[in-house]
Amino acid sequence: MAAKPKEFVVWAEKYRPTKIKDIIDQEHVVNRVKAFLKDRNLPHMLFAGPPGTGKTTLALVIARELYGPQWRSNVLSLNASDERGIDVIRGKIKDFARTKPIGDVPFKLIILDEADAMTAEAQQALRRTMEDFAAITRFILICNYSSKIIEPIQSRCAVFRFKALPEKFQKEFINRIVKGEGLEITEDGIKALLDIAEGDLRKVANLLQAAAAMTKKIDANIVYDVASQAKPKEVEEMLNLAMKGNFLKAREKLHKMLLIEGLAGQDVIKQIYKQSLKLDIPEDKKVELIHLIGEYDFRISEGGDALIQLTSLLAHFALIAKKK
Amino acid sequence: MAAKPKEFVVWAEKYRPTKIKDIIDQEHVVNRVKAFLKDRNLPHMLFAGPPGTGKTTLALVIARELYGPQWRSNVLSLNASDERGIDVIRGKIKDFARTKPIGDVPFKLIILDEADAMTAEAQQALRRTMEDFAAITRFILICNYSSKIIEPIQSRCAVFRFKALPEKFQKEFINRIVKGEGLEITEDGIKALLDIAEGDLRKVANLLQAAAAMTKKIDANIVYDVASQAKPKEVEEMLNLAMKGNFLKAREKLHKMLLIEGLAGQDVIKQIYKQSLKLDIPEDKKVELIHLIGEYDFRISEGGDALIQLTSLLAHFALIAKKK
Amino acid sequence: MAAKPKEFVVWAEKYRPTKIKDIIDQEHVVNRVKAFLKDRNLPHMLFAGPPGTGKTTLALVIARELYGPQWRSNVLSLNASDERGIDVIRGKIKDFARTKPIGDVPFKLIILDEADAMTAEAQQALRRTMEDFAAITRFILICNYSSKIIEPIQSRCAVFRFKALPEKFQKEFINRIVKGEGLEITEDGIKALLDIAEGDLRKVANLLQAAAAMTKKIDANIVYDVASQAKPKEVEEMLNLAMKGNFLKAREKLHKMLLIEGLAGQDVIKQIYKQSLKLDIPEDKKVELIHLIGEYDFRISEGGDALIQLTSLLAHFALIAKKK
Amino acid sequence: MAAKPKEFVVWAEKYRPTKIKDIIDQEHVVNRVKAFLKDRNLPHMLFAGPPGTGKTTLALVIARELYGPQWRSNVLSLNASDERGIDVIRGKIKDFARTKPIGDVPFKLIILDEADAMTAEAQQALRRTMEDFAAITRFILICNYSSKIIEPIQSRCAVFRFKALPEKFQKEFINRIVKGEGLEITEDGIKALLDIAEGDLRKVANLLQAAAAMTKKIDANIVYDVASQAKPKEVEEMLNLAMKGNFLKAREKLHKMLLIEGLAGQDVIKQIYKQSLKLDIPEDKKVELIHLIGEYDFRISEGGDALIQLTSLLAHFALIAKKK
Amino acid sequence: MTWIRKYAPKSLKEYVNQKEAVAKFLAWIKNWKPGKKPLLFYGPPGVGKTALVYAYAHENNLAVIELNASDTRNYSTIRKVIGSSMKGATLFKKGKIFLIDEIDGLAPRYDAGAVNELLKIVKESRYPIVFIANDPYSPKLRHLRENCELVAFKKLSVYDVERRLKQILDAEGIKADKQVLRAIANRNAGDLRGAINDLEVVARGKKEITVKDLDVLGYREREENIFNTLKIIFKTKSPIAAKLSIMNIDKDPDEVFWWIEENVSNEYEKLEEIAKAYDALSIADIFRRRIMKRQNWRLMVYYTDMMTIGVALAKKEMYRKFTRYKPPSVLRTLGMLKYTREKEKQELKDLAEYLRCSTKKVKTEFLPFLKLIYKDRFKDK
Repeated sequence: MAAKPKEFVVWAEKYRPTKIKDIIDQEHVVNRVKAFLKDRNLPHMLFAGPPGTGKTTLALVIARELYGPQWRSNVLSLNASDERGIDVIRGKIKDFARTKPIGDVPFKLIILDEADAMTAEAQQALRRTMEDFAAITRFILICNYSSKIIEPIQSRCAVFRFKALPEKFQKEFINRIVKGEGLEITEDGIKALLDIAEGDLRKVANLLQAAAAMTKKIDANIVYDVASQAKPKEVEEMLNLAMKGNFLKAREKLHKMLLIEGLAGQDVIKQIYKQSLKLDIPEDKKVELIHLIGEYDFRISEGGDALIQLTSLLAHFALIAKKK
Repeated sequence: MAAKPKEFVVWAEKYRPTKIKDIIDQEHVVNRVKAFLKDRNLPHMLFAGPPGTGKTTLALVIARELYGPQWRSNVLSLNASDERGIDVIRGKIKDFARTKPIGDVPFKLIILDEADAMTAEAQQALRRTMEDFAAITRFILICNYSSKIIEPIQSRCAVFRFKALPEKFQKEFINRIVKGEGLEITEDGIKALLDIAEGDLRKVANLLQAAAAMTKKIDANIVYDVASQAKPKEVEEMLNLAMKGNFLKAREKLHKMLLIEGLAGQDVIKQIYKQSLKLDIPEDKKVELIHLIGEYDFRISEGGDALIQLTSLLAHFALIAKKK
Repeated sequence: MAAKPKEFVVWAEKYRPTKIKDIIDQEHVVNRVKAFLKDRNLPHMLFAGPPGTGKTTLALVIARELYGPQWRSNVLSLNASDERGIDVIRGKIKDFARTKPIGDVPFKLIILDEADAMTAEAQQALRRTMEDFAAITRFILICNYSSKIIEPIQSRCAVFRFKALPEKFQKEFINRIVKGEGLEITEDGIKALLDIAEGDLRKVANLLQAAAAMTKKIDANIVYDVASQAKPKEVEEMLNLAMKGNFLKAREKLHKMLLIEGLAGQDVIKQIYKQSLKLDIPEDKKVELIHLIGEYDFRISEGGDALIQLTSLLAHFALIAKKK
Repeated sequence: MAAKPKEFVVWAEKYRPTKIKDIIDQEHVVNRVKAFLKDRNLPHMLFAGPPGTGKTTLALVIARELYGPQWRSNVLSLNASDERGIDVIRGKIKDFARTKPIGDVPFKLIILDEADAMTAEAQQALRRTMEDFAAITRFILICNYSSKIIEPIQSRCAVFRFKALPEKFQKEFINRIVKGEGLEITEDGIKALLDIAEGDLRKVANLLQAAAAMTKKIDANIVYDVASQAKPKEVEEMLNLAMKGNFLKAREKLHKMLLIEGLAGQDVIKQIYKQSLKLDIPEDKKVELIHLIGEYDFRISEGGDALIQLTSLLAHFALIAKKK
Repeated sequence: MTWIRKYAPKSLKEYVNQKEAVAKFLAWIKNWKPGKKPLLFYGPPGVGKTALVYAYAHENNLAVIELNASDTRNYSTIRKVIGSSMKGATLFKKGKIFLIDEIDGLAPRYDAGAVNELLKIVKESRYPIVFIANDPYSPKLRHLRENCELVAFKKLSVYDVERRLKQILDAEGIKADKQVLRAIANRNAGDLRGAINDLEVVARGKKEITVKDLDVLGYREREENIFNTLKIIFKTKSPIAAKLSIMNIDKDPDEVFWWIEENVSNEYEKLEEIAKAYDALSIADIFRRRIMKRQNWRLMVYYTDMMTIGVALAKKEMYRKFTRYKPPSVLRTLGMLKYTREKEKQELKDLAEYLRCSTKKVKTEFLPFLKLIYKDRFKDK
């Protein structure tokens, strides 16, 4: 038998901070957490915010800071890819909470990722579980939108809001990986990453890893390719063609994107949306266009034929441009 | 081992009235119930009305007033987070209904919350139990709309309709908590509470508690923040910008709400809906707006891209304002 | 009992290449794959691209090249749109991975077709399964749009993008079958095939087989007939009638297509779309028409009655043509 | 409705051929089928074509020719438009396929009528079912539109296209009934039948039977008379009322059709569409009407309540008629 | 003891109306012998289906062995309860009657195999069996239905109900206004049990009751409410007023919707206004469907706003007239047809089988002709 195949390391894990001082941004949150850690007493906590802004990271950091090296035996971490029928959760939590915490912290920690993916019913049951085990456990619930967590849970938690990361910190993170992996990246490559990741550091790491699998020299083209996203430049050109009345040429470009490059209609329309904001046309026309984009975005998401629908959208662009 | 962590008290429970004289509003219902209590004789009852109007509270008050301190042994209370499938109705509930009451009241009480969430099948299984053990057990069924309860059950109950609470009473409740907890609250803070809670006292209590965890001085900003809701003022400004033709500024505001503050698209559109009724435009255009907002709300909840859809909605507002 | 019934041979299978050198086009993909095969070590792979461009074919070729004649016992091939439910998938994979690979390759191969048909949840579970069995299996995931695959999976895979085949190669494939089966085909027959198949070789093979069941001499008419597609010429005539204001005649043609020939509304509107691009009318009217087509395509895809909706579309065509 | 089917004799059933030599026309289809029958080996088959062209008849004939007198125990006949839900279909097929075929044909036969009424999803499941039971069953799928059958099924079937019957053969069928029932028919009576039936033999039989219920001597007048009596005149009357501005009466008629007679909304709107084409109003108003019908058809197909949507449509009709 | 128990009929003399059903039942039970088809009683709630069996049993000293929806009814429990008591004789009674109540309340998952087991028992039973259902055309009852003789129970007349209420009050020694009893009877629309329950709520422990005592039922409030709501919607031009008009109403929005629909053309006179109001209703309806289909309750506000604000703002000017608002004819018709509908469906299915096509095709392609060919059979249409 041949050698064991190489282990595959996911960069999003590899570059995840493990100490509280390494956490990027989110100062207002981190400061409150530090205060709790000093007391060695935590309330239940609810971390809410966009993806890739460090919520899970902070939760794991808290675990490490609280329990030190044996943190794993004091922490139960569940996420959406685990079974989360409430029965399972309850069973696991029960089993986990039954044994005493190891070390001097009087409670164990349960981290529940993507809590807003749970149905309201499951959350109701979770609330009950939180109460039943309140004396010996603390929960950190992680979600994108706290408004999707039922109130009885919210009112039992200290709520922390994570904000999208400013570009400055995203670039910092990109550079950390680029150096760590011995890559090269162009300015527009960075821009492309920021454009697609929209403040999500996990996405940044994933995209970089996928791009690096193709080449060590990363530029915008490769980033858009591995992300399977429409290239801003091509979309811009297409829109300009349509606006200048060269509808047929515009349509050809569209055909290419959809049929030859195989992009998904939804990804193309997202880029159209972004580009149309930047178009050099009178404000009122822009308004009309954007109004339309919403309509077409919906049609495509409902299953309309992407080619016909996007062509129709281009037709609108042409029409609106012509109307004086 | 360190000290046992402090017990966590939920205000919605702490401030729930326990005596019939403390019940806020719902005079027409309370008077009838008082009459029943005086006789120590209840019919089966069906409480219908919007959430947070005191239905469950009244049911529990009845239990206390009837049985005094040992009320728990004469009352079975099940709500949506309990199993209420047909097997429970045939098992647990029937068993409880069958045994004799303890003490001097000749019947026991079964409270079924959110009875309209029970399947028609489960309701079917309930009807004969209600009738056969009526001599020793009374039911209080709680629901939003009595019409969701199958007819044969309705014809076995006295139906009571709860009304949405007038602001006056909600404010009274807020003040009770504010005083009880030694908080301060501004006028606009109260308004914000009323705006979000929409007449639901439980929500009021939960929100206040969450806000108080941040600061003892509560104002509108904090309330909207803890509720993770769009601020009416900001949304109003955004809409006005759009209606006055400054679409780009409006869009910037939207971006901020969605991307920086991390609000859910659905929460933003909810506030847009509320504001739109107050906009200074001809009344008959408002119908058009409501239709539009509903359409976009639907699109977003169907998975449409929140940013694109809401921008498109703003564009629509701009267009409507311009026509004319 | 009589003899075992004769096997029905599907040409799409019969003419599927089995060796890597026979694969048509997709050079950039094939070259990377060859490199992996030389090392006898594969990463997980994600094949993305339009239907009928050779993704499944390449996956099977890889299987054969890796394991030789006993490839079947080392390869598990699942179709996500059959085996809905990740539990089923997981179960099968577990059973399959439990036994050691036969031969000298240290891992087994799992081919998962139509992976983008899986819900995000199922994909999450799949991700975990991929991790759990990483040491002893490799996955090839096949999909149309890689953007519909969740990122955590994408970042674990080498992504390969398949492009739609240029006409040249499609014709090559047509000829291969035509010769192999002793058929005759006219020039316009080939054109019709290309028109309908849109770069999908599987469709080409299926269409040819169906046509050959009718006659050995294949022309455009037969191709459109067996494909149950609207004939470009008829649609063109119908549109011209409508544009000339002869709405009733146009409607008659439509009736014929839908009721007598039994064409589906979506197929007719697709042909209308194609033809309207070629209409000899001013650009701005064309744009208007296409806009309308988008609207009606959506309605039909949502379940609108084809006859009613298409008649309404024709009526609009007539109106637009009349407007000067 | 009032009676059990046994009490009816329906000629369309009575004159349905039971032997392959009696099948009228469809020569190209019948010849291929004969070849299969001689081999006693069938592929899966897909019969596509307009109503009343003998698809179901041929399927039943095949069953009889294959299995002889015990055909019923070897054939399962399902109608997809009634047996919604693939689970039901699957269940029945499973039960049916479990037992061995009786006689010497090594497989059983499943006839699935109106297969195009199944959703794409259900068809996917059907495909799998076809595979699972391939060794011991053959399927004959019957549909109007083969393009509504997903490709994976089509490519597993031998596809047979049925065409509307030429006049010659329709006349043959008419004569067969005329003789069988001892009727007389004039030349123009036959012509009238052909005119109305449009190649649909089922309609021919129904028309004849209804005419014969009036008199044994059938001429054109009677045929047209019967046809117009059988045609739902209510829609026409309803439209006339609406166009005359008598909205309330029109609404009443609508209620009667939908509520009392239980007609489907989609069928009624189709009738409205047909009738409105015949209305004696200016062309541009007609276009407006058709446009409206398209809009409301769409709403109904979205799941709108037929009653409310059609009432709204009538209100608009009344309004348009009034506007001069 | 609750009044509904206390005043359950002990004999056929005390039993209210249902003359046809009673006659059928008597004819059946008096000639009953093993193998005879069992009866299936059906009809709306509170009209005396169960009561008839008990009244007869009481009068004739029979034991009633009952299973209802509050019991688990899978095949093994059925076998246990019915099967075992089928063998033994009773000690104190002359005989037995089996009563399987609420048979339409069978829960497929929990009551597995019920119908088959019951059919078996029907064949071997030494005692008469009566089944009871509100809706006998529930598809799960098809086989049972085909093996039973159906007995229809009708809604009771207001007069019937009123008379029975009077008897009860007399027995309790309570005086009452005539209007009170009329009101209670009306409110319960043919449901005697509901009426007796209401009466007990109102009258228990009193010496005399008047119309004012009805407040406790929320009776007047409920009826006035909807008319007020309609008045606001049709008269106001203020969106807020229209929106708030349904806040405290005791009907769910779907019902309110049809009330509004019914009265649009009752209030508005201009076609423009009617069309506009229907536009709003049509859109409201689309929202309603989306709510149901996707369980997306967020859309509730748009649904209710469109039907209130949308209809309110459809008018140009307020009509200064008194309109007598009517209850929705749609709901009334649907209520009336509920049972016959299912029956027709079944007949359609049978025809479809014979004609080898779908029920839809039977309806569109055959029925119009069948109606011409077999005129007598379809006379009732």
